[in-house]
Amino acid sequence: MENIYTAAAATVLDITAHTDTERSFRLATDIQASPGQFVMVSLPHAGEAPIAISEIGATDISITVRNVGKVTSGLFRLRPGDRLFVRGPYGVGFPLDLFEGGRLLVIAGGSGLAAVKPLVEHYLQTSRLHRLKQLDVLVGFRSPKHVLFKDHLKHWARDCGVVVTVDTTEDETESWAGGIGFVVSYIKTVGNIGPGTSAVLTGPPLMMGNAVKELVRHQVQEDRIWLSFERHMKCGVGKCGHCRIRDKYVCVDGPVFSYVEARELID
Amino acid sequence: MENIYTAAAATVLDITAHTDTERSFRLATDIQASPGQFVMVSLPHAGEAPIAISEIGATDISITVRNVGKVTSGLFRLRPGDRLFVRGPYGVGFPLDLFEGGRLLVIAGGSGLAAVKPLVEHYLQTSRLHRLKQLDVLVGFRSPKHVLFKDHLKHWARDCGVVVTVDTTEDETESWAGGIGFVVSYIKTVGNIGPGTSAVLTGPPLMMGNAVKELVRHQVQEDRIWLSFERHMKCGVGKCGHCRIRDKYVCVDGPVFSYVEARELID
Amino acid sequence: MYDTKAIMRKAFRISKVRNESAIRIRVPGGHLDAAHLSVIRELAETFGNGTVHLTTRQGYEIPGVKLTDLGAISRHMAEMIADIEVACGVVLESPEDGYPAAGTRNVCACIGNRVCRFANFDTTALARKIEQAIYPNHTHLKVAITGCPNDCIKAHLHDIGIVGTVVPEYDPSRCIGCEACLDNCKKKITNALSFEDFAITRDEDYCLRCGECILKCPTGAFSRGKKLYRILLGGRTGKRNPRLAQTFVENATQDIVLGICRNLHRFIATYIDQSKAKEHMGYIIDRTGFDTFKSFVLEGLTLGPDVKVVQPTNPGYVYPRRP
Amino acid sequence: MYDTKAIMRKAFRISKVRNESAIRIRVPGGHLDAAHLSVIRELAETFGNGTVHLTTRQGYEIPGVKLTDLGAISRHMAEMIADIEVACGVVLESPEDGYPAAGTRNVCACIGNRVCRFANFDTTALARKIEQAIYPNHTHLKVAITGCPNDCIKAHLHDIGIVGTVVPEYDPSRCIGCEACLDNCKKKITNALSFEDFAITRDEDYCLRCGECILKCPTGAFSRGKKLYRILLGGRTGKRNPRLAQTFVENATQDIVLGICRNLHRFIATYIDQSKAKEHMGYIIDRTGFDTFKSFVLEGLTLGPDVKVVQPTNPGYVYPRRP
Amino acid sequence: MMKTLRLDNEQAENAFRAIADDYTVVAPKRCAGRGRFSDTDLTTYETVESLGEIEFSAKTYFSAKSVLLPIREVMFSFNRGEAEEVRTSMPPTIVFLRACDIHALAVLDAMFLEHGGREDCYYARRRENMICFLLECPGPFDECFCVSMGTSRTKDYAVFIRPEAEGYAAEIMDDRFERYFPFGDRAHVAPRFSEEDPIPVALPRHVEASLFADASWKEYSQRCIACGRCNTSCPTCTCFTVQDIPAADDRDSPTRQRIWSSCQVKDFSLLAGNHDFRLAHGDKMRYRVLHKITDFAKTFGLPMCVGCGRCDIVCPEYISMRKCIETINTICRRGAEVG
Amino acid sequence: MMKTLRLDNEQAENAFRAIADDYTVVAPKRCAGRGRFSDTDLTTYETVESLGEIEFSAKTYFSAKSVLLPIREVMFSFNRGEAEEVRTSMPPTIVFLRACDIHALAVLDAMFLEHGGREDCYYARRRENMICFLLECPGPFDECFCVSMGTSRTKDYAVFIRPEAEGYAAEIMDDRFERYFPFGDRAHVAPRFSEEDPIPVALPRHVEASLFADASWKEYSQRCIACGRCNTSCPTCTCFTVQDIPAADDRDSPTRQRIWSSCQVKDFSLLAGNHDFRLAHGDKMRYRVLHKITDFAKTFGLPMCVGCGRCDIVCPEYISMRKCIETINTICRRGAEVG
Repeated sequence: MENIYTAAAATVLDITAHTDTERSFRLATDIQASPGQFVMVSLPHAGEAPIAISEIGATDISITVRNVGKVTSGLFRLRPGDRLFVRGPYGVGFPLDLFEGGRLLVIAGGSGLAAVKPLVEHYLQTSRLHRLKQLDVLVGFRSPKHVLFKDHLKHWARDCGVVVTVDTTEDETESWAGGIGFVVSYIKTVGNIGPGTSAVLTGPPLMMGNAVKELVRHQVQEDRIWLSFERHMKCGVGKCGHCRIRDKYVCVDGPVFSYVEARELID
Repeated sequence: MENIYTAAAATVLDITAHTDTERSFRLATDIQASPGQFVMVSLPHAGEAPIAISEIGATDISITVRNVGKVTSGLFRLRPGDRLFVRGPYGVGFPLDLFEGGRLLVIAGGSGLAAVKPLVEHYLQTSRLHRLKQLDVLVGFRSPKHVLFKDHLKHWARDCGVVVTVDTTEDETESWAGGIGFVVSYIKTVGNIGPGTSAVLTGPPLMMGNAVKELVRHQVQEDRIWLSFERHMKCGVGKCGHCRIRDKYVCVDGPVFSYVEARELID
Repeated sequence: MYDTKAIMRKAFRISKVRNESAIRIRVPGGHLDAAHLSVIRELAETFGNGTVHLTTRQGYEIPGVKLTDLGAISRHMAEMIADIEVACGVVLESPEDGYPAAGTRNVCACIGNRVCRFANFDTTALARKIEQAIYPNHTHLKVAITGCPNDCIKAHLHDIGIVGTVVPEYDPSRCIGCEACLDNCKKKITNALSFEDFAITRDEDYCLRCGECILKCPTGAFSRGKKLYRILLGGRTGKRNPRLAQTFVENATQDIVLGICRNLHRFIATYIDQSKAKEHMGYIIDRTGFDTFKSFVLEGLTLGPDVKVVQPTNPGYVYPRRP
Repeated sequence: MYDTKAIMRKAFRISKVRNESAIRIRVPGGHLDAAHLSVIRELAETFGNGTVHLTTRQGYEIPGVKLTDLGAISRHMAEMIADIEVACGVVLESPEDGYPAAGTRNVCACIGNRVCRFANFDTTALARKIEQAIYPNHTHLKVAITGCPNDCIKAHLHDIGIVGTVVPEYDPSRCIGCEACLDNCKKKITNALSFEDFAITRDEDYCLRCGECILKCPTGAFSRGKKLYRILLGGRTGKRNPRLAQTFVENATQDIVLGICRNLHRFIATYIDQSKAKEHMGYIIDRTGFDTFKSFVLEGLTLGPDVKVVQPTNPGYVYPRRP
Repeated sequence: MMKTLRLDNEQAENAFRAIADDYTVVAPKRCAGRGRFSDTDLTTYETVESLGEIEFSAKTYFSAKSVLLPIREVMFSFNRGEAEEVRTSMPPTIVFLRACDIHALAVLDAMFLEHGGREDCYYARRRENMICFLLECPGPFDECFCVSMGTSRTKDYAVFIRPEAEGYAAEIMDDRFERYFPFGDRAHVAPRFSEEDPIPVALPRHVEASLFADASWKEYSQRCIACGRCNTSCPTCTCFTVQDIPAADDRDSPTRQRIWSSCQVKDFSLLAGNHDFRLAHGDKMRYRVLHKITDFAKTFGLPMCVGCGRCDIVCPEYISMRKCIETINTICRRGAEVG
Repeated sequence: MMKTLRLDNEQAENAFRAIADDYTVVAPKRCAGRGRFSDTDLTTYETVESLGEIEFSAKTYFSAKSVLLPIREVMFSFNRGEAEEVRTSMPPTIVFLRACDIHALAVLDAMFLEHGGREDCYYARRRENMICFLLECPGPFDECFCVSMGTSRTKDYAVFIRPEAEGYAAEIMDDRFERYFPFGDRAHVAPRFSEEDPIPVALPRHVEASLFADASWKEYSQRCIACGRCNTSCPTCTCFTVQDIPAADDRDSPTRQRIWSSCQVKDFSLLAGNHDFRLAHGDKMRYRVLHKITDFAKTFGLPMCVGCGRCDIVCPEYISMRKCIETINTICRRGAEVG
């Protein structure tokens, strides 16, 4: 009988430190994921946690984590060449078909950027650049020193709209050239938002809520707004019950939900 | 109205120390006492106490006291020439008439000797020597160093029988020539005791009790045995109630009682 | 099915037996008209298991009643509750709903001077006045009253303990110097009396005002002066840190006693840790500090010159806590 | 006219009111068949002033009875006394003469596990067994029983306090790691529990065996093991030197509890200061020393390996005595 | 000539006020809160200013003897080496007494005016100034045995006043007091005396020696606490002690005071050298009781005890004089049979 | 073919013993002293060896779900860097269940065998080896609402055994068990099922958004203590958490265990970074209750709650599932009217 809980070992290929508490790990694995999916990552002793895939390679994936829990702090002790356990991919990713030929707005807050990064990179592949009418990425961070994927953002800006804002520049020694203020307030600065626009949101619930309101005000259809949920998960396969919201399980029914579904997921 | 409680001042003429705690005080006074009577002696602040008269002079009396209470310790601070207050004489003394022409045995224990001393001295006066057929004095003390009136006893022995005994000679440096043992056991050593004998007893109740038994065994008549009582007194004149034993007041009905009376005075 | 907190607020218990409760009856000062015993028996036999428990706080507990019967029980008890509480001056809006609160526990009192020869005052009467001062109220508070410093009621383990004392008045012209007062005080109390120049001197610094010198005197040379009260503060049992109450106010009048009792709830309500189901007053004082407590509860009271206010040290012990 | 000491030995009071007494009724453990309430009411209304007092020791006191009626009262009470005492196993030679002794005071007990969810045993049943062990006896002795370390009965101010404890048995295979037990122990008790490798460890050195972990556990991973008793010694109130009882024996079985209770009187009778009307046991122990007490009361008892005997320090305070 | 009359309240109070102008009046009074126990009253002798203050119906806790024999009395002072008598004078004083208490005066008189053949001047001076008014007993009190003691009736009073449903009745025996009663209707007024004791008492005719060693006294030793209340409340106990007390202003001139003593309390029988030969409480009791019922009578021809019952009332241990006499009778009867 | 019969006690015990030789038998048992409160018993599922051990008349405090889903279960171990499944096997096991509890199995099956499209192998292996014997209900218990939930009747059992005044009655549905019952008289035996709930319950047809903000949950926050007993006693609660636990003998090779979780106790809804978005007890309750009565059904087509009433019985705060459903109905009705 298949055991849906056991995981396969994977080697850490390299590690990128974004900030003091945020790192990306590239893992050698044959997992074939689509943007928006996640994997369950295990470290013996530390346990297992769901982690968004932040980069999809042919024979590898990257995961990006903040050092906030038992598993992630275990990950932070790893060095390239070390092994961990991974299973997946899990969840339903972004509805790429739906976005095709349209205008896509990606709004991410903080580390939520990791979850949408494969989506952006999916469309920024030269072969796919034509598939969208327009792509804009709005990312907000707490302050300049919290900014993730700086090089990627710079790189993306050559092929799509990229707005990077910070809530505040106080207590920062670095000079800051981007926007200042909540990312939602920058939505109106991006042109061409309207009924045909698809939007992908990820980040803190409050930010997502405000972004939805702003998008609706710009007449974005509710069924074209997509949100990526973060939840506690113990299995990733719809058994442990932790990620349930009403009749939906984030692990198997999400983590990406259209706003039409999401608005029913009151918790 | 006569005040029976106020006392007259009297000057201390001289003081004789018998032992560490026993002294005689000779007081200038016109009190005319008969053997066996007592006086009430006052010292302002210290108070008043009944004290047996130990010597009767023409213009003086002596009192002999043990330093055991507030008044007596006050007396011990006096020097010749100091004044105290005295009233009396009180009480009924020895029945001299009854003794006349007979044989008299005086038995005294310790400081009880003071109370019978005037009686002995009454009969040892040259003029009265003939009034008794025989006089014997038996005195018991605790130990040689407790012996009182040593010189007097030596002096008396010239004219009457004198037996001085001590309970013990232990812890004594002085050599002891007298008897050893309880005074009662010496009664049998004195001859001529029988139905015609009068006896006078003074001292601790236990001693007196034993002496009475011994005398009765020698066929001394109960109405010829006389006991001198010691009692707490606050007035000396039959008012304060302290010295009452049944229907008798030691102060006015005693302190000398015949054994016929005394045996009813159970307390 | 049932709101346990609401049930407990009405002085019923949540029993270990499922769907059962126990009736609790307040008996301020532990003193009761015997006629109520019939009601209590009837309650026990109609609704309970036929037994009654005399509680640790001089009330009744009638076990084995059904939770479904609580409404009927409240109606059944209404007259008795009203009789007992209204006699204390407590205002009850609807006795047929049972007790309006259970936070302030039954005011305990020894039998006091209605019977006991040592008691310095009518403890029952004061218990009833204090009942009026502190009840009904939901905050947890335990008050006990004892007629003399012997403390038969164990005021020393209460939040507030009222100890009855009396100022002995001495008339030397009636003293016969028997020293019965002194001997007793020396043997049993604090040796506060001395005898000089044939008169007794009482040392105020040591005298506990227990009044035993008055009881011992065969001539009435010692007689009863003012009734004063020692207010003990901060006693408690409990798992972690049992500790003894200690003098908070010495020589208080009954007005001061009642004034302080009235002020207690405002203090508790202001400073209690709301996160806890019930926080005992002693712990609140530990947190706020004695001075805050003092200024709160003495507010509006006029203390005479003899009244002494002191900070208790509350000796006790702690069952050690794993670090 | 009346022999006051004989009257008091029969558990009647000498009232402050001349020629009056008060009836005292023992209620071991404070638990009573409600039917007796009618007898008590009748006594109060026939012989007393129509009121009853619930005493500081969970008995009854019926004030205002005439000393001349004591004989009639004893006869009137005979059946009730026999019902209550004989049920405890007490041998009464002639109940119609009233109580045969009053020295050992009524054995107090909280309501215990018949109702209370915190109680670790049936306090009423133990109270009745202890009543049999120590009554009738003329020596003064106060014993209290409390179902759990919360000590609602104030065992901490008794000569002997029996505190019910339970050994929590932990089955890790039933533990869901909710830490309800641990959180409660940390917040309210001694933090004796820790959580490592997804299982609870209980530190025996700190655990008070109050049993609250058992109550908190939603799966029964903690369940009730042996019932053991903590015996507190040497508490008292009183004018001069109130002090708290403290652990004397930890982890006693009920046999040990009863054995010690049976031995107490022999100790008291051997060492009491006969010159005193009543000397409290605490003072006797102060005089004889703890070791003498210990060897006396533990005589003939077999203590298991878990039983710990310790010398209490009895913290308290002293009202200063004039030198 | 004897005068009897009835007065209304106002008349009676007026008469009383006129008397109180000329005399100090001492009478039973209920003093609120003065009882030993909390919230109890004490009925005792106090100076009164109006009839209404007098408690006619209750027996006093203490007797009136302190009028004649104050608890403390300065006898004289030592003034620079001389004893100077302090002459305190008692104004003419009326004391309201029951028959038994009037009989008690004879005991005091015997002791202070006769015994030892000399008068006690302090007592004598007060006694001369004392006048008895009779209080009628509302029937015997529970503890009374005056009929047995022959003290239930008396004619030895100046005035008798009885409160009635309306007003008062009075009988003036002493002519000196007639002038205070110029009004009122003549009517038959005579005091009613107790005719029968609740529990009659017979005194022992002869005290056997066996009595002294009887076990009863050991029993009493267990009961009696030697508090002395039986003495301090007794109308015929007279023992006193004497003490020098420094004058407040001049410590060199102490006064000598006498102070009530009690044969029940400690040190009464203490001899010089701190030996107390009567320590057992039962022995102290026996000493007191025999004095009251036989010893005193042998000397003075009348029993000392007047049967007022106060010692029963005040005894905190409920020891009864009557029971004790009964016990003595039993022992003596037994002793007589055996002997 | 179905066989029905009556057995005397000895026959029944013999049959049972023969079954117990071949199967593990788990049934309700009254465990003396095992209750949470002192001197109380716990009726719960235990392995039994004889029919006499079975408590037929009381409802169990915990459900039988731990047979299929142990409270703690080792899933696999990390052995030198490889995850190795731990293959625990459950022997063929008979469980005595009431109708509602048999219906509860459908809920567990839906979750563990269907949801997410993949089977839980641990559950599946046990489920295959489990056989249901039916317990008849002695009429509805106070807290039951199985009739309302449609779970009061079942045919999904192998054997039904009912204790009778004398002996037992049995109905053998599964031919495999006929051989254990070679004796007994054929008689009509059929389980009686509850026909009516003490308090019938109707589930809400539609949950209004207004429900979520309703003040009722604040009230429940004051009452519910979030102890989780409603979860741990529930026959259909399945949430679990996963934890690595060091092996006692080799700390380098931890095992991964799963352990029952409860949506009521702390940390259930804790996100990475220590943010818990569902702290109020009332909110936790709403999360649980809506799952039981509507959310689960939306996914699986049958309500999760089987109306066994255990959550009512075990709640120390006497919070009632039925009352809560009624409250939800009221709010939704009100919401529907307004909306």
